[in-house]
Amino acid sequence: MRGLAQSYREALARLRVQALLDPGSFSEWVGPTQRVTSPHLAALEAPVSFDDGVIVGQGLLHAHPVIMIAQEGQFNGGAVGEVHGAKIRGALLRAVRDKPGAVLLCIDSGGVRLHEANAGLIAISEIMRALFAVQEAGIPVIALIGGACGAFGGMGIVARLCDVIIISEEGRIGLSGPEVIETVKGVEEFDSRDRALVWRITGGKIRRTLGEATLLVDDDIAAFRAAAGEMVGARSLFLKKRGLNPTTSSLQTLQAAQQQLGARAELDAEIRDGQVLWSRMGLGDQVSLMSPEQFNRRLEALES
Amino acid sequence: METLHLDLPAIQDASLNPRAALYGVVSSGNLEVLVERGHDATRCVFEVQTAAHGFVEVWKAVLTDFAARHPVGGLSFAIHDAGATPAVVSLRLDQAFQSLRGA
Amino acid sequence: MDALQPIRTWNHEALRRQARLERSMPFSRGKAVATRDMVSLLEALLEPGDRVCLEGNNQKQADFLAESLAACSPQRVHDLHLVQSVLALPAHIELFEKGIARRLDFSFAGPQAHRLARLVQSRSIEIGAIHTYLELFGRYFIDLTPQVCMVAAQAADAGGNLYLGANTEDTPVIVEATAFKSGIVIAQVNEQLERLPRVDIPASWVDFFVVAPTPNHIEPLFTRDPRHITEIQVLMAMMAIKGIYAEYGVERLNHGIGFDTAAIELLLPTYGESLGLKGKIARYWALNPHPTLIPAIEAGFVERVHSFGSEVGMEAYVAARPDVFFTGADGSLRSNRAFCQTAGLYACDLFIGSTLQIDLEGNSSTATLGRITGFGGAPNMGSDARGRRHASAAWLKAGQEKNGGQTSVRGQKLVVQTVETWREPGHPAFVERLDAWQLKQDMGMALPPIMIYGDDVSHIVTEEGIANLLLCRSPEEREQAIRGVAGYTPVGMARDRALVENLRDRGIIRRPVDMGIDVRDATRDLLAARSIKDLVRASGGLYQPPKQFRNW
Amino acid sequence: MRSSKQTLLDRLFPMGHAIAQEGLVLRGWGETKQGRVHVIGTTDHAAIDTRIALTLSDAVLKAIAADGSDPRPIVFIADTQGQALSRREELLGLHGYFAHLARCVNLARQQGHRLVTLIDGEAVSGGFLAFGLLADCIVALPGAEVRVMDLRAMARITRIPFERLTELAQISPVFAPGAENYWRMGGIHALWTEAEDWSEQLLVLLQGNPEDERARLGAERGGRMLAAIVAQQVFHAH
Repeated sequence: MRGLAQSYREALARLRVQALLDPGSFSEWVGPTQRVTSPHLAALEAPVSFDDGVIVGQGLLHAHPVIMIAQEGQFNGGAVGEVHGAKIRGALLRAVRDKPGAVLLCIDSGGVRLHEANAGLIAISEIMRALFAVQEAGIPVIALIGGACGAFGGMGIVARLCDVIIISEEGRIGLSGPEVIETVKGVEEFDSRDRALVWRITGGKIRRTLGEATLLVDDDIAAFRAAAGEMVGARSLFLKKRGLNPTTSSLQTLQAAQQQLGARAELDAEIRDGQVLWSRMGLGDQVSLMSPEQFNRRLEALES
Repeated sequence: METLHLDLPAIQDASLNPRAALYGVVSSGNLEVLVERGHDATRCVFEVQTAAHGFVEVWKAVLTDFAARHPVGGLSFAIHDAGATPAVVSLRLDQAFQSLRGA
Repeated sequence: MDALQPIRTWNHEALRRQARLERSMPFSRGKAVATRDMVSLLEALLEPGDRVCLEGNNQKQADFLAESLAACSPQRVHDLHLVQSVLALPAHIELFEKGIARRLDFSFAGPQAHRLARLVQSRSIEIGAIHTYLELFGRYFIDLTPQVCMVAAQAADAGGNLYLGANTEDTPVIVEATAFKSGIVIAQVNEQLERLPRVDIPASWVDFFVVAPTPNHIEPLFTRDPRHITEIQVLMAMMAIKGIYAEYGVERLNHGIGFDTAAIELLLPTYGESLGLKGKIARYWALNPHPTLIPAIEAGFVERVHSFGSEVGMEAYVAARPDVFFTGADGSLRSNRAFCQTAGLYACDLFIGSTLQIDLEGNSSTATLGRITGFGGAPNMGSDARGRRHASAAWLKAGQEKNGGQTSVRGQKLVVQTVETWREPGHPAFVERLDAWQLKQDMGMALPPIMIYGDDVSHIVTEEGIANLLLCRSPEEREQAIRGVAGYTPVGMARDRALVENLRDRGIIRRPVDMGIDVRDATRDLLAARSIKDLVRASGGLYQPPKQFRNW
Repeated sequence: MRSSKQTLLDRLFPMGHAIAQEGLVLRGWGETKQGRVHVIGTTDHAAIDTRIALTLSDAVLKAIAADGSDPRPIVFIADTQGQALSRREELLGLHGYFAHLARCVNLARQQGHRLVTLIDGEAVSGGFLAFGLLADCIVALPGAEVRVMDLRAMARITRIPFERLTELAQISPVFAPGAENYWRMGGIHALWTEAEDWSEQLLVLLQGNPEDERARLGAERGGRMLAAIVAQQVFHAH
């Protein structure tokens, strides 16, 4: 039978964790048997999950020890609640102590879980602070984004705090979901049912184009594993090649980033669709048909 | 939420060496099932929390058939259900059991 | 002969047609009508009580003409009798609300099913009958011939020749019936061209055309995103392929449009191939160009496809596979609903589709309370053609089974219903009594709206197994065979377990394990494409999915 | 500048201040008994877009650069209805501007700047996450509205009846809007009242530990019982 790649987007978080790490190397912390579920969901008569929608633990990636954090996008949209957030924060704090080769953060989340919105908002702020501490300890945080929920709301901000973002074409990063923008500002502002448009605004290819994502990969767990492995294995080399070393932010690096973001914000008002950018860059209108490999190569050629 | 506790007689397969494991996911029309070692080798215990109300009889029928289909003595199954159809419930349980055997 | 008898005129219809054309003259230039003159033209030529066909199927719609008709003054245009396939547009409903139309003979009401039911209850509409497509087309030539038809075409030239594009659909049959019985043919076109790619309707059959302000709307109705196919559907598809297609050697067939049948299409090049079935099953199809058929075409399973209509995004792919599809000399798809329905009824050995409810006799219905949906094409495909004379292996085998193993004077079509026993919690697919009966009562209909008659159904596939109704020898066996695959629905749980086991021993009910199918193999990994993007890849970039189906 | 903001600044800095409004951003300095502090904030319930975020990060970076080895406290004034909702802003990557602003705030902390946030007006969701919520110490002024989403919208999206949410909000601080709820959960360190002398209270806040103690505070105050424990369980798990 013809085999297709093992889709990252389709896989549950547990399968992603198994397939991303070296076989049999993963051990979970505060796993499902401990039944640390959300009392807040239960109070609202909403279904709970044995792991509250996130898996944390340690394992090996190409024999390098890593800490793994993986959100389950299919449970409540991967949204962050009190327990969910605390598990992520605990794993990050542990990284500061244990000093693994890297933290892998598989984000698949719409942001704050509304059933426990206040706890979720504070938790994301706590995650941000813990993430800074990990980076200050010299440990890179690698975000993997390719689930159906992408990285939105507060988790979109968290994604951009990571040192490296590996994303698939199907992955998305943003702040407000298109449905929210359409509801508040009208369908003329953002037609959320135009899925191709949604992806031209927030999808993997446009994020890679803008330099936010480090690498675009196929929707294939093996491709994510290979990319993450390369970065953990020869990380300084890889980061140096790309001129990326934001693990420790300095005044100079942030001033440079300020310049760069300022220039982007000055782009003319025509820029309301990724296609306009691609056309101006000479990538034509066939961007959606380019494979990740072709696309990375075209962009690298343009960047150099 | 509706909860259901079911304790059924079952045959044990001594060659099974169950590690606790979680299958499936709590999303609309789906469920997660946590398999653990139980206390009594001649019984199989089910704990179900379900979002769909009024289906206790259907659950009992599905779980009873499952326990008759496989040697599940000495196992316990905890289920969080978000409105899965009986077809999905049976499939998940079968998958969970077969994975124990394979592991 | 009595010399005093007045001379009888035999061209009354032609004279009436002439009068209509003369009244229309101020509003047209030759055959061309300006958009702003369309309402005036219709008001001038239509007469109260006219039989009118507004073309529209579940795909293309003569939407501009429908809106123009709805904008006519009910003082001048009223009490029309609409004879058309589908009641799909809000403008169609408006015609009845305003009194422009009074009576309706149709096939399908999809999106307007709710509003139609309300019109019936408020007595604002008289429904003649709800037909199958072929039935309605047939009546166009017998007792429901349109006096005026309004159709949709892709393009016209200055003389009024029409090019119908890939979505030919119902146009030829409507125009044929109208034009040759002194009716008036009006076409809305998307564009006027110097030279048409091909002439599908000659200008001499066309009275007026108008370039519509916007191209006629077409929904990608047959596109099923493989993303949404469940493991249960994969399991049922495995059973259908191994337990029916392979068993009977089904080479000629039609599929419904749901995810259940999309799963079968996507399993042919993987599971079907692994069973060595290539070249043995599913070679000839009556089917729209479903994107989910692409992998099976590319794998060499599918040899020929004739289509009712087209599908948005499949144009370039179809044009690049002329050996498979029916295309014109210009390379674009030629579809035709009337011919394809005929093919589905007479030239196919199997129909398989899903439904919402099945009762204990095997009658199935998609009617639910408060909605009048109608039938469309499924009842034509999903019925045994009693007039069929040519034999095929599948048809003969099914006929023998029905006849207790003896060769009969005729074979039997395979009509398969594939359903998950519970559609969702609270909605069992198997019921003691169809909602259709209640609907008949509420709406004052002559018959309950049954989609497929139970005595036409040969097999029912559920996640629990396959029931072969051909082999049942009594109504009791038939009922238990249905209960025996009805899972944990109330109907299924009320089965006689001993009788069901007996039916299983006789092969009337078969479980996956009886067919050598391991439930664990039923994963989405078996699908030849798991996303729209996989389909694009399989087509070599030729398939161009509509924007709502793309997430890249 | 809006007179209520002017009044606030006068009450905070009776010894004097020089704070200019640039669009909806406030930046400048205030004088306290312990010396001069930077003041950076937003006003008029600003919807934070890329420009506002850039102006804020620019102000933080300039404060860091200006102080060098003698870092002064930074007082953030948060008044935001949340992030700007716009297709263009999403395309430009508003989340990235927020992340950049967060990095700048964190750099200030690393460099030894004491960070205090005063919520005056509204503090909502993404706009709040970007800078106010990252301070060492967060205070809500009287009348401050803190939330992710109002209950009606929440009811619509979660499909939980509004009445049920309202009822539960009486006993649980976990989802309903309100500064008091955030205080109970440890997300806000203090609630100031009208009667107090804010300039004196500010002095207290200018000293303190920069560690993130919010989870512990939430447990102590009984509003967030699991955050600290679960993080500890993960930290110590075998």
